[in-house]
Amino acid sequence: ERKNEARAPKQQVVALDETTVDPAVWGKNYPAQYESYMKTKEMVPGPGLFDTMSPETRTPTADDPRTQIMPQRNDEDPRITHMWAGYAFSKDYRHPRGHYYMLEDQRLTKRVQDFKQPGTCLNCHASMPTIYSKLGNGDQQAGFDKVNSMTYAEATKYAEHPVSCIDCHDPKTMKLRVTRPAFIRGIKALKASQGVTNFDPNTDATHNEMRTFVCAQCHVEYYFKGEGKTLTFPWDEGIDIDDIYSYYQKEGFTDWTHGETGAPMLKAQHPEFDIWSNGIHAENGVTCADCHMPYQSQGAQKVSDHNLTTPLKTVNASCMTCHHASDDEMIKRVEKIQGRFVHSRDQAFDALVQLIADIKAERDAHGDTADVKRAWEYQRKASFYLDYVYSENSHGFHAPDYTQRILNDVTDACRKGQLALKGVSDEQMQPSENTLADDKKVAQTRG
Amino acid sequence: ERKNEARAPKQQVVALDETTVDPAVWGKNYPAQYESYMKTKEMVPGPGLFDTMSPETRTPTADDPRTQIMPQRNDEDPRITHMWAGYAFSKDYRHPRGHYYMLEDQRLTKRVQDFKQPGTCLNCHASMPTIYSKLGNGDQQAGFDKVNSMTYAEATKYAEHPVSCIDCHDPKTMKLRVTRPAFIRGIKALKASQGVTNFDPNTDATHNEMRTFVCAQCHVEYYFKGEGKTLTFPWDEGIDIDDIYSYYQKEGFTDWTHGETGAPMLKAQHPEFDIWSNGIHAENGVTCADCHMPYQSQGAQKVSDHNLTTPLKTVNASCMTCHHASDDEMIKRVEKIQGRFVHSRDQAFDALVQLIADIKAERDAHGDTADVKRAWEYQRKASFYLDYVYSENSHGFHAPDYTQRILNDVTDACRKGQLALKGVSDEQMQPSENTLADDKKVAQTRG
Amino acid sequence: MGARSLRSWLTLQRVAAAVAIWVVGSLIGVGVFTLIYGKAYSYLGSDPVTCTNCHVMNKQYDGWTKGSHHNVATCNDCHTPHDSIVHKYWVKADDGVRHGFKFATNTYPENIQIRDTNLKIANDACLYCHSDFTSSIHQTVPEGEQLSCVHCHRDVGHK
Ligand code: HEC
Ligand code: HEC
Ligand code: HEC
Ligand code: HEC
Ligand code: HEC
Ligand code: HEC
Ligand code: HEC
Ligand code: HEC
Ligand code: HEC
Ligand code: HEC
Ligand code: HEC
Ligand code: HEC
Ligand code: HEC
Ligand code: HEC
Ligand SMILES: [Ca+2]
Ligand SMILES: [Ca+2]
Repeated sequence: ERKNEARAPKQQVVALDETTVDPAVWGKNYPAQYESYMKTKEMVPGPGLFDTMSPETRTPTADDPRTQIMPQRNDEDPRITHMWAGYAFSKDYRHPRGHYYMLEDQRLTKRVQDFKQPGTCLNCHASMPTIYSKLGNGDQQAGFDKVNSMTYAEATKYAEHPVSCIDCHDPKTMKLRVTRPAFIRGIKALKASQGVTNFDPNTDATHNEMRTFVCAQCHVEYYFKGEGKTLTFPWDEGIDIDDIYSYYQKEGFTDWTHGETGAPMLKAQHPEFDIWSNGIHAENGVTCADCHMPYQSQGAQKVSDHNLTTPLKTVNASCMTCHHASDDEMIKRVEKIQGRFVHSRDQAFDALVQLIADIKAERDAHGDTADVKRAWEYQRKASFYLDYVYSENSHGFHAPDYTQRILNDVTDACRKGQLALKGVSDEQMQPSENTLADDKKVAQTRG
Repeated sequence: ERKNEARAPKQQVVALDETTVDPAVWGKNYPAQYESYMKTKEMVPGPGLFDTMSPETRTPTADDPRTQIMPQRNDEDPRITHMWAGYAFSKDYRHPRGHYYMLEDQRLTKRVQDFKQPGTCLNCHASMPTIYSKLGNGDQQAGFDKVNSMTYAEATKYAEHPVSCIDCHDPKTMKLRVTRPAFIRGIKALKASQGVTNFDPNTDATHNEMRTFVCAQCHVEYYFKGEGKTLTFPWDEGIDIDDIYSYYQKEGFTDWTHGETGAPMLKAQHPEFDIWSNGIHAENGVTCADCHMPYQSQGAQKVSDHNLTTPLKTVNASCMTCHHASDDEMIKRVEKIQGRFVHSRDQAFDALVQLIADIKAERDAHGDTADVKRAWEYQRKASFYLDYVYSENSHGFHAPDYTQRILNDVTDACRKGQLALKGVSDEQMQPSENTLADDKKVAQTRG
Repeated sequence: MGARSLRSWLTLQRVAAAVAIWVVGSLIGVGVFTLIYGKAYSYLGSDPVTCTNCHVMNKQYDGWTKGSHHNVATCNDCHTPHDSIVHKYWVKADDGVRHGFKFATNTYPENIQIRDTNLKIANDACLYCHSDFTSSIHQTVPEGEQLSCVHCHRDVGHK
């Protein structure tokens, strides 16, 4: 019957299995998907006012053969050097170029060249299933542990390709799958915090969830846990930023010691999934693939666009099946959200930089006084919260009011830190009775 | 048969003209609308977590015959008494009860009983067209000026009804119309700031715009301009809060002098239209009437529900024309937005109260020093911005991320004011180069 | 229906109507009443106009006449199963009696919302006509699950 034809297998030109890591081989069976997948090489700027795709040409050198590279964000915005003082990110941090470059960009960043990094980094920058297999003798989890415990220099030798077909698709059935142990553990913990126990995404997720989960293997906030440097997603208490911060506090985790103030710091990285989870699109089941991999007609077939980039290049296909507006109007709406984000982000960022300057001045004058230590706490929280929305790459679009709410926490914490240094006590800055009462109601609206 | 009723013309039982102010008379022709209009008397609580309809019973007294009344917001949240210290609002401020009570509640509030108010107040609390006619000898504008120049006690004698059919409908054609000179002037100025000159809502507005404009006659931020106490909407530079604040600064307007700090203050009132204008629903042409006056089938007829209240009592009719979710799910979405709003609002509010306490302490100790005067500027701005979203009655729903952005401005200004008192100079708290550069981009996304 | 919506649903008018119908129904039989007064028999036909025997279907009918499928699919092409004649008439009867009863008793919401079972039927219908075009995108979907066409193409039938 016709309904079932839908799943009739494509004719297979080559046989694919768990050892087929080269996307070009998969491309023989799926030329349209392969072709668009290869387009992540092209670095085409998008139309948005806050678009970040602006590659610069450079003369290749012996240790860095790249002829094009994205501008240094530390030059673009020197506030970064203060926020991340003493940490590798303050030396080299750029906008992403595209999936095609993920392995090359990682190998060549100063964060790897000038600093010792663990193999853990590789998990999100290369095609991993075959590496896990090899290193774990067929056991993915064992391979994962092995990668994490190696040095980056060692581990990267095993890598041949950036994220490839095999990372997201089962080679036999083409079904979506997740292949990263860190995600499998993380999502299980997150679902448990929501009352769903023993969740295994590869068997229990809906197909629609998988259209987000394949991306959520990498586009998430993470840290390296313990001696084993195990890649870990901090979702055990939930996926509101307060839950995540509380998790780190209980874990007693610290990424680095701040270079200008001495505070024990946390770094946040690209929490696209985390923030999307708190937005209205997630609430409506709108997935990453819906916007970033819109269907395109290719002759008599529909195919998912595997050129992962800003959806503003494809607004019509990405947005207009659900929204009704002109392309320009749709882009304007995104820009308006992003403009508000940039306004609040800058306000919060200036406050953070001023807090850092104040702590530094106080330390230089009087050493690590009790007030400096109190200010550290404000800095640690403010910096993590700001970083969380700064390192998220949608400029606030994925969850506009949630992102703004986080920025309010940042501004408040920075300024309180400054006041603490002026001798204002924590009691004088405490939340009022009304706030404490409202907090209980607000808690009911979360999750 | 029922199907045909839908198109049947209305039969006119009584003739209506510009003198028919009694809604009961209009109700003879339009019983369904009248019936729902009268329901604003009922004070039914809505289902939302942040619903404010909680009338209390009271024993009527000689000068106040009300048997039911909404709780005092000053008791609910004592922070109000600091925010508005020295102003009538700090003596009596309640949640709205409903249109049925607008005239009675105004006459009986302590803000009128214990303070001298101008006739201007009446413009939004009574059916006005016949009053304007009478006082202006047929000239609405002249009548309006007259009302403004009277005392409230005088003016209110002319009032017979709360807002009535004639305020929004042309009695001959039933077409929507606006009847308030303040709105007609205000919207003309606003449109001019957007490049549309000589706009007259009664002839140039689309029908869809009118579905918002009838409400925007009253649900807006206003002030009493000049000696004539002319009711004025501050929209000449635009309807972003920064435009409005800039307007007041140029105007040099001040509502009152703060009782605890001596700062020159501005009061903001119910800017529902103003904030809605900055939200995604406005961008999509979704009007006040769409949500607050949903169509209700009466047999085969569609009738606009004239029971103006929270749309959460009618989620299916109010929202599901456009959205697809269960009633409960839809209410949860609203609550989530409101929860985030309450969180940031409380954070900002606590900061404001602490700023006020600091200024007061400083003054008590040293008088109106230069730092106190600098702190006043922060207080004036922060208080107006907070009031603007606090006095707006949707708890952030009408424009979630815009409202949050305003709150970031509040938190920043309060804390800066506190720092100023500690001797931190304005230069040390200035926006960075990056912020100034970004501001230019952000400006492009506005309006 | 949650407790919240139940509260707003239970207006005096509706309760009165429901009670009245219950009385009438117990005398002459709800089924027959519904079928005749509510014109539920309309469900058995296939002409879209018969659906508008109930004015509550007008909005969808209007949408359909403006929609992209006006010339290629009638109501029943999307709202009744294509797999077997028995299933088809079972669904028609089920919907017919249910909707007829609700129509007659005025107990349907202002904005009608399709039930999950009927949404599934509509989605099957999409695939009935378009499975060739969508076979490629379907290969990644696990057995027993279906891509929800309506997730993106909500408007095809009615706008
Ligand atoms: C294996 C890890 C991994 C997975 C899985 C992954 N990404 Fe990425 N993604 C990256 C890395 C690493 C980069 C940065 C590459 C660079 O610029 O060097 C990136 C960059 C991007 C960019 C920025 C490109 C640009 O034009 O600026 C987008 C958009 C993106 N990914 C979307 C997605 C989406 C959507 C999915 C899921 C369908 C996904 N990614 C899955 C790791 C991953
Ligand atoms: C959990 C997944 C994950 C891990 C682990 C990870 N990355 Fe990435 N990385 C990404 C994603 C996603 C992007 C693209 C988004 C972005 O640029 O923010 C990215 C972007 C990058 C980029 C390009 C943009 C930039 O920052 O200059 C570099 C370089 C990079 N990562 C290096 C590293 C290094 C070094 C490590 C280990 C210390 C690492 N990554 C660990 C996911 C990961
Ligand atoms: C409703 C549509 C939508 C959904 C769903 C969505 N995104 Fe986005 N995403 C956008 C838009 C719009 C931007 C902003 C693009 C711009 O500024 O040019 C963006 C930006 C990004 C960027 C930065 C791209 C760049 O230009 O550097 C990344 C990475 C990204 N999204 C990943 C994801 C991931 C991962 C998910 C799922 C967890 C996701 N997105 C879900 C619409 C969406
Ligand atoms: C980062 C994750 C990711 C990678 C890498 C990836 N895909 Fe996909 N692919 C997807 C998603 C998501 C879909 C949509 C699947 C769905 O909804 O069922 C998809 C769909 C497909 C489909 C089904 C038809 C279609 O276009 O929707 C084919 C075939 C396919 N991919 C082939 C490939 C090939 C070949 C490669 C490598 C060149 C590849 N994919 C790499 C995520 C990925
Ligand atoms: C599969 C459906 C779908 C797709 C695709 C989609 N959206 Fe949405 N979008 C929604 C839904 C659902 C909402 C929530 C409001 C509603 O119920 O209509 C929404 C809300 C919005 C809002 C208002 C909420 C907010 O956060 O301010 C904006 C703006 C928006 N979308 C932009 C976009 C853009 C830009 C794209 C494409 C890059 C896009 N959407 C793609 C379904 C979608
Ligand atoms: C003539 C002025 C005026 C006009 C026009 C007006 N309102 Fe009001 N509205 C008021 C006043 C005054 C109150 C407070 C009455 C009270 O509680 O005493 C109020 C209260 C309300 C409330 C709160 C009721 C509750 O249940 O809490 C809502 C909702 C409302 N109005 C919506 C609207 C909408 C929608 C429109 C346009 C269709 C509109 N109003 C037009 C003056 C007006
Ligand atoms: C521009 C229109 C407008 C003007 C002028 C106006 N009001 Fe109102 N008033 C409203 C609206 C709208 C509401 C309902 C919304 C709310 O309560 O915030 C309201 C609510 C009220 C309420 C009930 C809630 C409360 O605040 O306790 C009182 C009392 C009141 N106004 C008194 C006055 C007085 C006194 C004046 C003059 C000093 C005045 N109003 C001027 C529009 C106006
Ligand atoms: C605060 C403004 C306001 C007041 C007061 C008001 N109406 Fe309306 N009325 C509206 C709006 C808005 C509509 C929707 C009109 C449209 O979209 O064409 C409407 C529609 C109507 C319609 C057209 C049919 C319908 O239901 O949509 C009638 C008849 C009507 N009103 C009668 C009355 C009567 C009688 C009164 C007094 C008892 C009254 N109105 C008071 C704003 C108001
Ligand atoms: C998209 C739907 C929508 C639109 C459009 C809309 N509102 Fe609202 N409004 C709401 C919701 C939802 C609430 C919150 C109700 C609650 O918390 O119970 C609300 C709350 C209010 C309140 C407070 C009601 C109360 O319970 O005290 C007033 C007054 C109001 N709106 C007036 C307006 C005016 C005037 C406009 C047009 C300028 C407007 N609204 C446009 C949905 C809407
Ligand atoms: C006449 C159409 C219409 C009505 C009625 C309507 N909405 Fe919307 N709503 C929209 C549109 C359009 C968007 C923007 C996203 C999009 O394009 O779908 C939106 C967006 C939203 C969003 C996401 C944006 C945000 O601000 O976070 C929420 C939540 C929402 N609506 C709730 C409601 C509620 C609650 C009601 C009823 C009280 C309602 N809407 C009534 C059309 C409508
Ligand atoms: C007897 C009057 C009547 C006729 C004739 C009628 N409908 Fe309906 N229909 C209704 C009512 C009443 C509802 C709302 C039921 C509810 O909300 O529970 C409804 C709801 C629906 C729904 C959505 C609700 C669900 O159960 O999924 C669909 C789909 C539908 N009708 C299709 C049709 C089609 C197709 C026809 C013609 C073959 C038709 N209707 C003829 C009265 C009718
Ligand atoms: C091309 C397919 C198609 C045709 C033809 C079609 N419908 Fe639908 N119908 C749908 C889909 C899909 C939905 C679900 C829409 C949604 O969820 O928003 C739906 C929903 C409905 C609903 C429920 C209202 C809702 O928004 O959930 C009714 C009633 C209905 N249809 C009646 C009809 C009638 C009557 C006709 C013929 C005049 C018709 N349909 C023709 C696809 C179709
Ligand atoms: C009775 C057969 C039939 C059914 C059932 C049907 N379609 Fe179609 N559909 C067609 C035909 C024929 C066309 C005409 C265009 C073509 O294929 O060239 C079409 C066109 C389309 C188009 C392109 C036009 C547009 O609106 O953008 C889309 C999308 C579509 N169908 C989706 C659907 C969806 C989704 C459903 C189920 C809700 C559905 N169809 C049900 C036969 C059908
Ligand atoms: C995630 C969103 C999404 C889903 C789910 C989806 N589609 Fe589409 N569909 C699209 C987009 C986007 C296009 C336009 C592609 C293009 O031509 O660029 C499209 C195009 C089509 C067309 C061709 C329109 C034309 O141009 O003639 C048909 C037919 C169609 N889809 C049917 C379906 C059916 C049947 C399903 C369910 C199996 C489905 N779609 C599921 C997004 C979606
Ligand atoms: Ca981290
Ligand atoms: Ca004011």
